[in-house]
Amino acid sequence: MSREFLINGVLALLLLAVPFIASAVGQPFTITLATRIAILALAATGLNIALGLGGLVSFGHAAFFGVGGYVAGILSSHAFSGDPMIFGFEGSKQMLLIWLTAAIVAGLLGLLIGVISLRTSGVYFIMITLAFAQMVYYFAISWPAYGGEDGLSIVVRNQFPGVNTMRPLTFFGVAYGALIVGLGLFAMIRDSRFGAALQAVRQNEVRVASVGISPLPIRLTAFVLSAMMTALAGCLYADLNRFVSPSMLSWHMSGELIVLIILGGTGRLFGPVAGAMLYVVIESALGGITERWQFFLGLILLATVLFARGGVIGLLAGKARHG
Amino acid sequence: MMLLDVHDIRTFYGSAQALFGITFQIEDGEVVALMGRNGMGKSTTIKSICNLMPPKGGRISIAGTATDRLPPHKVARLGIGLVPEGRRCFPNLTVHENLVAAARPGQWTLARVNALFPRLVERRDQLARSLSGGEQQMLAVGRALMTNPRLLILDEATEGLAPVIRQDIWRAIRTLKAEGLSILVVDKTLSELLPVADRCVVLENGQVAWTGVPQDLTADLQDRYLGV
Amino acid sequence: MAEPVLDIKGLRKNFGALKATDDVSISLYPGEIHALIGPNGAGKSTLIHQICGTLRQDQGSIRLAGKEIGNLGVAERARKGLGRTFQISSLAVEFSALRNVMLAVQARQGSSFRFLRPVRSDRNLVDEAMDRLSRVGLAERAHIPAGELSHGEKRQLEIAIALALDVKAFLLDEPMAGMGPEGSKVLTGFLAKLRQEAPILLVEHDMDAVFALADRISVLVYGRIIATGTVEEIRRDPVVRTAYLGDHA
Amino acid sequence: EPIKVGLITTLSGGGAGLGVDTRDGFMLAIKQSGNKDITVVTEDDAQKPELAVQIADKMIQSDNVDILTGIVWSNLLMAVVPGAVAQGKLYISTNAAPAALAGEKCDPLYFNAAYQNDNLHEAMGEYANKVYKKMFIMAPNYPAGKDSLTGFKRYYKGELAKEVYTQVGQTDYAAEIAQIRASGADGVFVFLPGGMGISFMKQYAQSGVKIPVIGPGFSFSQDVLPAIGDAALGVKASGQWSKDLDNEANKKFVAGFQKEYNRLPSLYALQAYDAAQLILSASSKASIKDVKAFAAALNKADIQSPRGKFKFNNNRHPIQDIYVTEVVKENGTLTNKIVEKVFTDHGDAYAKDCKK
Amino acid sequence: MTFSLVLEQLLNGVQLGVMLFLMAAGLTLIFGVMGLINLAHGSLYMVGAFACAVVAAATGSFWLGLAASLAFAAAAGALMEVVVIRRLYGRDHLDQVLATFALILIFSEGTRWVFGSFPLYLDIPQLLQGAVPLPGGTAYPLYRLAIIVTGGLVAIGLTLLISRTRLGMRIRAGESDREMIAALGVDIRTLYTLVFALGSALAGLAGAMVGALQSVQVGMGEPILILAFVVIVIGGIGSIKGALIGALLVGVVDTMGRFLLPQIVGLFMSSAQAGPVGGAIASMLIYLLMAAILAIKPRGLFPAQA
Ligand SMILES: Nc1ncnc2c1ncn2[C@@H]1O[C@H](COP(=O)(O)OP(=O)(O)OP(=O)(O)O)[C@@H](O)[C@H]1O
Ligand SMILES: Nc1ncnc2c1ncn2[C@@H]1O[C@H](COP(=O)(O)OP(=O)(O)OP(=O)(O)O)[C@@H](O)[C@H]1O
Ligand SMILES: [Mg+2]
Ligand SMILES: [Mg+2]
Repeated sequence: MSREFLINGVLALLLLAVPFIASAVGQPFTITLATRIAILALAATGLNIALGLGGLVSFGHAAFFGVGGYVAGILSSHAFSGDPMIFGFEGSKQMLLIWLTAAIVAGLLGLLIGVISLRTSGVYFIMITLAFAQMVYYFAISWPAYGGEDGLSIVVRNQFPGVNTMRPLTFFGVAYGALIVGLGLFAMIRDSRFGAALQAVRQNEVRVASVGISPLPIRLTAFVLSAMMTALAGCLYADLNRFVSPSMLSWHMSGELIVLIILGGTGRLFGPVAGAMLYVVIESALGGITERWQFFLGLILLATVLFARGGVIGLLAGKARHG
Repeated sequence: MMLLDVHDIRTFYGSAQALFGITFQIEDGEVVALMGRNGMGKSTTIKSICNLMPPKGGRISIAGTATDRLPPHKVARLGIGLVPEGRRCFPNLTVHENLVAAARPGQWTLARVNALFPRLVERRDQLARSLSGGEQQMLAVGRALMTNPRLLILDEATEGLAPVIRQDIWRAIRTLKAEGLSILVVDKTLSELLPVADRCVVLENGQVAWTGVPQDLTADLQDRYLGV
Repeated sequence: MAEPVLDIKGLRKNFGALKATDDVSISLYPGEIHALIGPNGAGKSTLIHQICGTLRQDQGSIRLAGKEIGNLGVAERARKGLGRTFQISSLAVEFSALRNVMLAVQARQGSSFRFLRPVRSDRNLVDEAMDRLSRVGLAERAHIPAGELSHGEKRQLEIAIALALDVKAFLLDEPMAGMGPEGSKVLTGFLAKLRQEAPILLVEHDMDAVFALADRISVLVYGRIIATGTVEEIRRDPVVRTAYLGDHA
Repeated sequence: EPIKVGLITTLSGGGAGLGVDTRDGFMLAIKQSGNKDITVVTEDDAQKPELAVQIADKMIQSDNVDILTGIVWSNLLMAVVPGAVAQGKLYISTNAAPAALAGEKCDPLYFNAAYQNDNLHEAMGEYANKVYKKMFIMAPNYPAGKDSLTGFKRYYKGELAKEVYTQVGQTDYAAEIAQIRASGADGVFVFLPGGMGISFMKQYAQSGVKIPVIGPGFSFSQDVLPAIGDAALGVKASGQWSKDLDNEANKKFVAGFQKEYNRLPSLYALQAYDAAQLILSASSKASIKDVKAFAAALNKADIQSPRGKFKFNNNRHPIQDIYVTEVVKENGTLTNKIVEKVFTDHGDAYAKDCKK
Repeated sequence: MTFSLVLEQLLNGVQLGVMLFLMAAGLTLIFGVMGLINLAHGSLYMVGAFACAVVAAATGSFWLGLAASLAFAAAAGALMEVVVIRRLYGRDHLDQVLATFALILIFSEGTRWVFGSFPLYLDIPQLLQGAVPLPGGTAYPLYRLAIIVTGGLVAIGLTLLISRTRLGMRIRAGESDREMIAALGVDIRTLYTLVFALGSALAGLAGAMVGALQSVQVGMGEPILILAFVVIVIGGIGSIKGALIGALLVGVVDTMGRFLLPQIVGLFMSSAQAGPVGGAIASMLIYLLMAAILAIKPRGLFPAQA
């Protein structure tokens, strides 16, 4: 436990320190990388609530990630162009308002998908969540109002009260802050009574029901919370790229989020962080060296599954303990 | 001839040691009772013999063949038939398929197993998943017999059986013994176990605490090692 | 006689052509141990499953403390006071023994939708769970993951979990199975006292335990109750002897 | 004076063939020029918009590139260009040319060396007027597909038998072919880029339906022809260039490409080749330090394009001739051959909206 | 819209279904029977298509290519099983997802490394070219009929293998408890390698046969993979009959959706909009179908234990 705690601390500090060092030595792009890591880690932390704690392998979380992105893109594009949306609402460029909207929209979508999907389990669940995400994906591709497959540009990054988000370091700060809050929420949920019930449901549903806890509401709540957090990351991601497109909704994205978690260590607090760091660093380092980078990325991922059970955190901190 | 020779084996679950040097032998045609309180290492010993839980130290040989580094299926083919703790029938196969999947040629055939457990004939095409506990237990024994073993290992094989059926199983065990099959048996019903056993091996905390013939297992010893 | 705590009337369940329970009526009175015996496959576990709701009955009523519970879900029935053990251990295998029990304590204490306080430091949960573990003699093994317990220890844990609930009636499906001779002896003594807390419907093949414990015995054969009576009556019943007991009488 | 060019293109995944041709065409021009001042950094976008943005940011912020180029796909271009020009970098498109960037939202720093997306479809519409009376038209259901059919209809004045939108990435076209058979059309216009086109043509040839197929040039470009095989023979397509155009620049390009890479160049290679030529020409006239001046130099388009005439419109998209080609077999290799010219000095429909 | 067109579309739907089944068959075997989520199944499909294209181009014989596709895919599958998959049976689905996702990357880039980025040429054999006339004046491609027949044969063969033979029983037993089947003396490791190779060979066969109708290129396996998963989930995992029916359902619904939806939508809006909107709904249709089926029958149409 304490060893994992130490590793988590080191990872958190490392992620925080790198952009400052980078900007000091004149490597501004590294800040973007670190921001990307923080955002992907947040998205994966959201998924980790459902997947790591609840054993709900959602292969459709890109839907929530992308919906977050589109909420950010649509609200800010309306605010920018001045055309009102529905109900005369003008859109907004305020991140806090956007986040709130994204969380609500994704929460409702999560509720809808969850109610239907949670009737199934195992591989059926994997596939039905994928199906829903694919529906959203195809909808976004062929729906012309917001760019369809071409996507939607956000001309100026949305605003966060009191700071200038166009400065890379500041925007990193916002993303990092969101990540830390997200991790805090994850830890809190994991250790709480709700978390205990959720983790038990993953291990043995019948047992949980037999002590008087209904599994479905527990799972559904976890799924919705998970969707909301991932959507929040989606908002940030859209702002980072100043662009959203259906590729944020594609099954590759869902797969990538899962990969981040397993790579880092399923169900571990800092699993998504470690996974995102490793993945993004490998991707950008290899991509610069060789055109065959995906081949080597594949080899590295493979080696991780085969030889580092429990992901990076598992490798460093040993087996997970469930107290 | 010596059928099974277990010498000083030490077995670990991860870093936790469960067996601390277990030694005993089974002769051809002998019935040995493996005894001890809950959690003393009986099942672990059995898993070690089958190489499902390979020991880290010591050695095991079956009919003279050392089993270290043999994969479990090769060990089984040396003549071990296992009825594991908790039955472990294949839930997604029917009763019939469970038996056929295990079959290896020999004197034990489907017909003979069915004669031993007529109940299995009634449930022939039902998935093992939906069998009653006792039916699963019969299936597990039948399945082990279908492999035509030289050494039958029964880990709590009568657990959860109705008294009449339990008598059937004990009767079957006695028949098997009379036919010269070697048996290693773990069971809590001493009143049935002791009369069939040729020898007892009593475990305590992963070590052999006592061995001897059943007659020598006095009430005093039973109280000490088994809490009876 | 007092009102029955658990009152089952005309329960039926068919699996295709098989009548797993066929018009079963059984009642459980305060303070008693009612043993349910019968050949393998007679439908005992199926009956327990129906009472707990893990299987839905085709017909019949189940009343607990005077209220119909036959159409509630598993969790709701448990909340109303059914404490059960499984014939084949069913535990949260990654959790320690302690956390398995804590989950039951938490369920009894109220809503699981609490997000703030860490369970680890929640004395309300830990102390009570520890207490239940010591009652079944598993206190020393509290921090071992349930999946790593030996077979017998898992059985003990099943009971500890049932004890942690606010139980009006215990349904124990072969609690002795897998316990060694000593374990059986201890458990027998334990159940004898437990009936003060709530009556027990005991499914068991260990006749020594049944004869020592039961106030009444019902015999289930092919889904039907063929006899109900005291230990002596059942022991003497010729049909029961041939169908079930054999020499063990 | 050194110039650093960032080439972002697709080198892995299903669309890699196009990116490889883009890169090779671009590098060929640099090599032929012998200019040592221009350095090119190349990276793979794996056809993912986010990755393209990330690479663009990296090239701008860390590699300090002066000019970006190379993106094949409209959706990636839309993700990268607004950010790049906002940071004061030049972008020269080697292929993608979405309407959005040609009209109102055009930008002084954004150039297109290929065409405007609608051009080749418009040319086919014009051509169809002469040859067919009733057309069946079909494209994938995404913005480029809709633009394609819109472009076609902008010039085609005959009767439409049917307008069909297929799924993006669809591989089986039996249902569409049955509709073609039943439609009573005397011509079929399809825009199905990449693998979709290959699948369609093979299945169409098998179906026994004999109605002639026409399409925009990139559906029958050199990179896909070998895979379609003889099923493509006789297909008419439009293009602003073909390898048999008779001019010096084209001979130099085609021969150079074949010598360097041992295969025939495609449309994508040509477009990237011209993009590189534009940079080379501008670099001799202006300093990259002064982006405005450099852009003005680019706008002169003082190059010998293998396609012949080449100049920029007010929206910095090409004004050029567009031809109809036919797929033929030359020495056992399938290739396109020019049959006629449809448009002379053709611009695009959006230029009038570009005020910047 | 004539009756014969509707009929032809129905036939197209059935044929697409059988084609999907051919692709799903190997997946059902590995996924349904061995319980392994193999995302790299699409890569084996690609290997089959490439092997067929290369050998057919070199020798001029499609049939040799077909044989090569079986051999190469089986070999690739066996290799994959021995080196990677074997270590994953005991693990949960997540590790399998990650490992086989990694395999996709390796296979795709590896193939591109060897064959370059351009699609390969593969045409259907002389023997199966042309169309057979159908009643009602239309014609139907002979090759597609051949695919239907092959799919049918594979379905029958697999069903028999899995449900009737002792081999099949042992494979299924291994799915639920590998340790136990080994303890009964069955060499489950080798058996699984064989099954995996068989499943791979079927993927390769599908790749070669379907590849002749489509574009043979890197990444061709991915869209197919998702469809194949949809098919076996609708049908009920582990059920070959389910996979067949699921495939037919998906094929017919997808084809009819693409054909009819734009026309139905056209009743409500202008024809210029109806195309894209109808097309958009059509592309979501099979996923809607799947969600609807699973919402009603959470374990698919033919749950394995039935
Ligand atoms: N999978 C496991 N992982 C870790 N420890 C285990 C595991 N299985 C058993 N043990 C431990 O090994 C010791 C011996 O267990 P074993 O199952 O061999 O006992 P046993 O004598 O068969 O008991 P029982 O009569 O209860 O079946 C016990 O302390 C148990 O907790
Ligand atoms: N889901 C099911 N489908 C079909 N048959 C079933 C199903 N579940 C149980 N059965 C059958 O119903 C009968 C009763 O089973 P049950 O488990 O209740 O027996 P039991 O009395 O508990 O036996 P035991 O003492 O051996 O545990 C058995 O014959 C069993 O095979
Ligand atoms: Mg044991
Ligand atoms: Mg039972």
